[in-house]
Amino acid sequence: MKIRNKPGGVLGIVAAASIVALSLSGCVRDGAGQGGGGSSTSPGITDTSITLGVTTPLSGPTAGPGTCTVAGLAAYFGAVNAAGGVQFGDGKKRTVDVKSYDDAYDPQKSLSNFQQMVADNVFAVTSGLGTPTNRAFRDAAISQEVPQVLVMTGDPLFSDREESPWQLGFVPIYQNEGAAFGKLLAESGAQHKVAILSQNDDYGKGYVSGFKEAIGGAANVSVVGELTYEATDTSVDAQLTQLAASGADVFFNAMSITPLVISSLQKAQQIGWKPSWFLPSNTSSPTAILQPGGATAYPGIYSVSFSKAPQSPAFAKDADVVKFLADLKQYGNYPDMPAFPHCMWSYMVGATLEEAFKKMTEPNRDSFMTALRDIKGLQAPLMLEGTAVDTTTDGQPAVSSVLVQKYDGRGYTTAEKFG
Amino acid sequence: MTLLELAGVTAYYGPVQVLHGVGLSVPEGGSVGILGANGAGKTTTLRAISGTVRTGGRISFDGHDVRGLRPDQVAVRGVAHVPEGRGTLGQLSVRENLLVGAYLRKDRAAISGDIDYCLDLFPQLQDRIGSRAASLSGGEQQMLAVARAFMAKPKLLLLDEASLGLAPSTSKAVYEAIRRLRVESGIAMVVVEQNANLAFSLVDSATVLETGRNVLTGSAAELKGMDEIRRAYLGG
Amino acid sequence: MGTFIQLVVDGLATGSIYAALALAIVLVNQATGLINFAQGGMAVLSAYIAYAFTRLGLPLILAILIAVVVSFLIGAVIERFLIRRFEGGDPDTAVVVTIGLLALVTGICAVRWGYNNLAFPSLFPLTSVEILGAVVSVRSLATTVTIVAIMVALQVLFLRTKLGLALRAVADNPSSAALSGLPVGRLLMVGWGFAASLGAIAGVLVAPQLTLTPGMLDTALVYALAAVILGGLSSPIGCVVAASAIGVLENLAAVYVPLVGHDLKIAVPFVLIFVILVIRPQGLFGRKVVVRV
Amino acid sequence: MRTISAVLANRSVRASLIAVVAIALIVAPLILPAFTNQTLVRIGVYAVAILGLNIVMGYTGQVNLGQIFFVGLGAYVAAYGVNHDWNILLVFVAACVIPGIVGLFVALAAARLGGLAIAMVTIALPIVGVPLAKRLDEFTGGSQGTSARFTDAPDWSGLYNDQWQFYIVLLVTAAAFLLARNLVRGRYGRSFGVVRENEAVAASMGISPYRTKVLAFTVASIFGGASGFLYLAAVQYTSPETLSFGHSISLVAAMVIGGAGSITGALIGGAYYVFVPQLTNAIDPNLTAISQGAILLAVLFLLPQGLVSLPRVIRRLARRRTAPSTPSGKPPQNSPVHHPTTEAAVREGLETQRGKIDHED
Repeated sequence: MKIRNKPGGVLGIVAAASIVALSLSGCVRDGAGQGGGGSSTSPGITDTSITLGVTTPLSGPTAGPGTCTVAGLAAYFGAVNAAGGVQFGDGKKRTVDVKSYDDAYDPQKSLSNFQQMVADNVFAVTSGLGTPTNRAFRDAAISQEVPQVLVMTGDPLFSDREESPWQLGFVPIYQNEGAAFGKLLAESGAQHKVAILSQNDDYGKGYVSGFKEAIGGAANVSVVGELTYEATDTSVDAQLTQLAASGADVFFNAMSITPLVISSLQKAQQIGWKPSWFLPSNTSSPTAILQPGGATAYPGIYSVSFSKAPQSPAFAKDADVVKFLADLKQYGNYPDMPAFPHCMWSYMVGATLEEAFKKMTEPNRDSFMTALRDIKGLQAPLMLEGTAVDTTTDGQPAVSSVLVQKYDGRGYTTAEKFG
Repeated sequence: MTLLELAGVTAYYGPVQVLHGVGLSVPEGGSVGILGANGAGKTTTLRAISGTVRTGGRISFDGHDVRGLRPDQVAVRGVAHVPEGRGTLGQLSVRENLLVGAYLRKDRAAISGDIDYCLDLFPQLQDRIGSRAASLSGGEQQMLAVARAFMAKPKLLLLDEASLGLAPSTSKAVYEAIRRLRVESGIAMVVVEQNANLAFSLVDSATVLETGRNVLTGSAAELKGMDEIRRAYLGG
Repeated sequence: MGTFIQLVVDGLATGSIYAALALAIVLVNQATGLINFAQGGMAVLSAYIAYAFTRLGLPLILAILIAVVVSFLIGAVIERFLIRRFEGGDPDTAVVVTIGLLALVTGICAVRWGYNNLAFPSLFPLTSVEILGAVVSVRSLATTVTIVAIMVALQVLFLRTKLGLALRAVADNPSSAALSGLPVGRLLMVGWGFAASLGAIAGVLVAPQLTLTPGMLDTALVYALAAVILGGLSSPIGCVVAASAIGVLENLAAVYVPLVGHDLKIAVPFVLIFVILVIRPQGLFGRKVVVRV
Repeated sequence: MRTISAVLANRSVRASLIAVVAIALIVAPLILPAFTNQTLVRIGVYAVAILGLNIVMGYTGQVNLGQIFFVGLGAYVAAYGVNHDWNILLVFVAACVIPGIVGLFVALAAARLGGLAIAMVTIALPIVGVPLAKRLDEFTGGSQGTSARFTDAPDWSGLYNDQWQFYIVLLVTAAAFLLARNLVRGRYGRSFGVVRENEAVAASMGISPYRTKVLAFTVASIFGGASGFLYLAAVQYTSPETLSFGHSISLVAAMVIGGAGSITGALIGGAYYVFVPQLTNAIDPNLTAISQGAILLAVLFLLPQGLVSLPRVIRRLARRRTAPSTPSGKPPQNSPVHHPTTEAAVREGLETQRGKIDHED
């Protein structure tokens, strides 16, 4: 290829300049777009509508759960809007618009999307999936005083009010899930040898640290093997072979990749290792994972959850589930049975936001944050009995209570004790 | 009977016109040389015949208009082009190169006999029959290129600068073999050659090109006798 | 010892996934001289096509056969109407075109079938057998056997048939091959068609294990490329051996070399490539090649 | 068109044009909306990375699929420096030099290999870099990444953050482009070109292909590091995702689309890298993969030599329309554009025979 011809020089500069010119959309700086607080009206809210933004992976390897984070939210507010909108605390009725942006799990793009949202006059950013992508614009959100709330990351930083005044996580921090199972195990009284496999990122680390903390004082539980895998791996057979050799009777598998969970369930029984399993809330779907994995071969599959599983026959006729699936199809542009819990979670995010909207007395972000941090005991649709949204505790995300459940061959039942 | 006839042939590289109306006539079994300085359009004339350059004018071969055909379609009609730079298939072995040469032939049984003939013609290739073409010396590659063209059993062979980059003794040997090939097979040839001495050893007649036009055409004997030809091409 | 053998067997099974894709890459490279980054994406599309036909109620084997045929056509069409424009041009541009193709094909799969993991039925049962004290699933075993069979078939195609010779000649030097009467354009289409068909087989072989998603083969592509380079671009046998070696060695290194561990085991094939290429630039089995990439 | 070019060729016109562009660049951020500034800042970040890539790939012809590794490394080094309160100049120098040294070592080994092998070694950088960044969490913050704020506008400047960042990026980007321009137009630039075309010829001219490749690769790594510094200046956060392999591929695509072997092409490539995701988000955020693929293919199909060749193509079309027809009438019709052999032959006729050289090696 020959591009070293001279003409590039001058015309090239013209071309480069024209790029700049293209960007000059004629707008003159008016100082808006920076800062959103104050007692006046914030950007993104009018007397009839409010605009929410979601930056989340809609392409690439994490697009599966990513699309769910938009679909559930869009489904919830689609239904709400169809019924006329939300009655806000200031007495006005508004419809809720959801704008989504693809960040492909790239932090640089999520920051770019955030900046675009500010330019697009988005009232608040919500529901987006991913720790690095949410972290990438956390500082910018704080300095511009734009709410970044109910995001899908178990990173505790987002629920620390001192550090993150404009943030709030939604899902239980990973530690909570790990700890819930650890506690159950420690209280069982019997001797247990535990093998641990975890995803090599904050997801896996969170689960493991919560679990280890919970079994810290227990003399009856010992960890006999601990390995990691990469989220991009095509196989974890080698890890399972290695862990099987440890002779553990409990397998704590902090894994977020659906096909890998299925193949681990298959692989372990093939090599004759049949421990009790722990699986995280987002990879424990009875139909999508446990049945194809042949989970009934194991003495017990434990998981934690706070949401009803639409796939589970136990909830097939549940009113919440029926409405959720209908909304998802009609307003969320998501006709399939969701394979990722993020669809349910973002639906609950919608309910939590609606609650905050009802409580906010002024149409600005300060009032919204105050209202959002004042929700207690909200039983959002799809939530399991015994769990609730509680945004009043510093250091905890909107949902912090989880229930340990045991697989019964069809769905899950709440497990009071191990075994 | 005329095998190949070019009349008013033009050719272009992109927007640049290289040939401005070249004519050429090759009788069946005849051998015609194209002489000329660098950039005169010799190679382009061969490319015009084999269809590897955009052309205008008239090119007829064996009674058919072949201008505008793709190179493989021209080859099907019986033209084999030994291009400048030899065009051997470097990753393929010598034998495979020869088999590719015979790609169009249906007479499978005769192919191995012709390979033997080629190896007889160019004994150096005998030992290298399994080697990759890229590993051959320049002279061996040139021999392989000619042999591959012969394997197609063409009616016309286009030979472009077969002596380029070769030691004098090697190029002499190559031309020696080509002459034998011509005598024994009766294939017609168009020969482009910088070294006019070598060219005249192989051709019956020749044309001289200058900036894409014929400036002189005649029999080998006539041309050899002309002063300007001597001075320009024969080093005397 | 039991663990060791099991790790080797596991590695071979994983290696067979890489090998399946690597063979398609070798085929396209042998036939067109290009490295096709979209090979994995096209294989996924083929698997989705087979999936769609099984959903229509067709028997699995028939659905796969249809997918193989359709893929051939898709490959040929892509060559004719997209890649053809970049043949013989700057090789970097051609590679970037395949990158764009990968994005496009992945996007098409995502739009049509979504990002959910779809369960793809397996041709082979999910039972397992014991070999030398190691447990190996029949599925992995059958996959490996199929891949070896394809490998042999490819080797025969390239080295023993006139078509294979013509494909290689065109990849080597298209303009020169045309002078011998080879219909270059048609052969390039056939080459891409074959590679796409082979990709279809690779796709349906690994889809039951990886479950069908648009990005199913993204990671495998990197390993497959590594295997192709390591084995030598011109050798189907070489790349299958290399893929298996990569699968086994990364397992062993992860378990027995504490410094490596499971997180850095992906470095193993690359270190291997580096060492081997410094010693033997043409790869394990390849003949010395200069590639148009 | 031609007359405009002629005017532009005039030295004083040229100088004043450059002055106008320079002034425009300095004044622009003061009046542009924040988001536009932020976009231009990101363009600068990636233009520098692509510029480096262009030197090793476009100019020297060595496939490099690992450029993002050096961007990530530069960003990590910068973050480490900022969080340890190093002087900002020291941070910048370290962010360039450390990737440069790593690049040098990689190149010393990799430049011995040819063609695809070198590509494979460079693929390994981001592939291994991601888990390595996670493991070295003492320095990198592990998978949660690390934040480093050092580009908030100081109070005395009276500027908004985006304006301040714009000037930082403008300064470094302009310096990088001037350096690169001088490099490729000078002695080394010629060596790059010769090595790209034919290593044997280079050797016969007394140019060591090995040393030239190592130089080009090292320079590319330094530019990558500088780009990483700018990345941190613009994003103020970095994590293992920054250096993922997919982004490296996107950089290569952006380079080719901008125009390989062209300084201006690198800038256009940077703009492409930043604008296209924004554009596809605006089209439909659920169809980004499909639309990005389609845009890439469409651009290359129309302009195989990249966007930088657009003015040239327009001029050629204009000339073709106005030029008097050739003596023998229109150029004849047997010019199958899609016919590879013909195209190859044409190219061989006019240009150095790169393809042939490859085959003969």
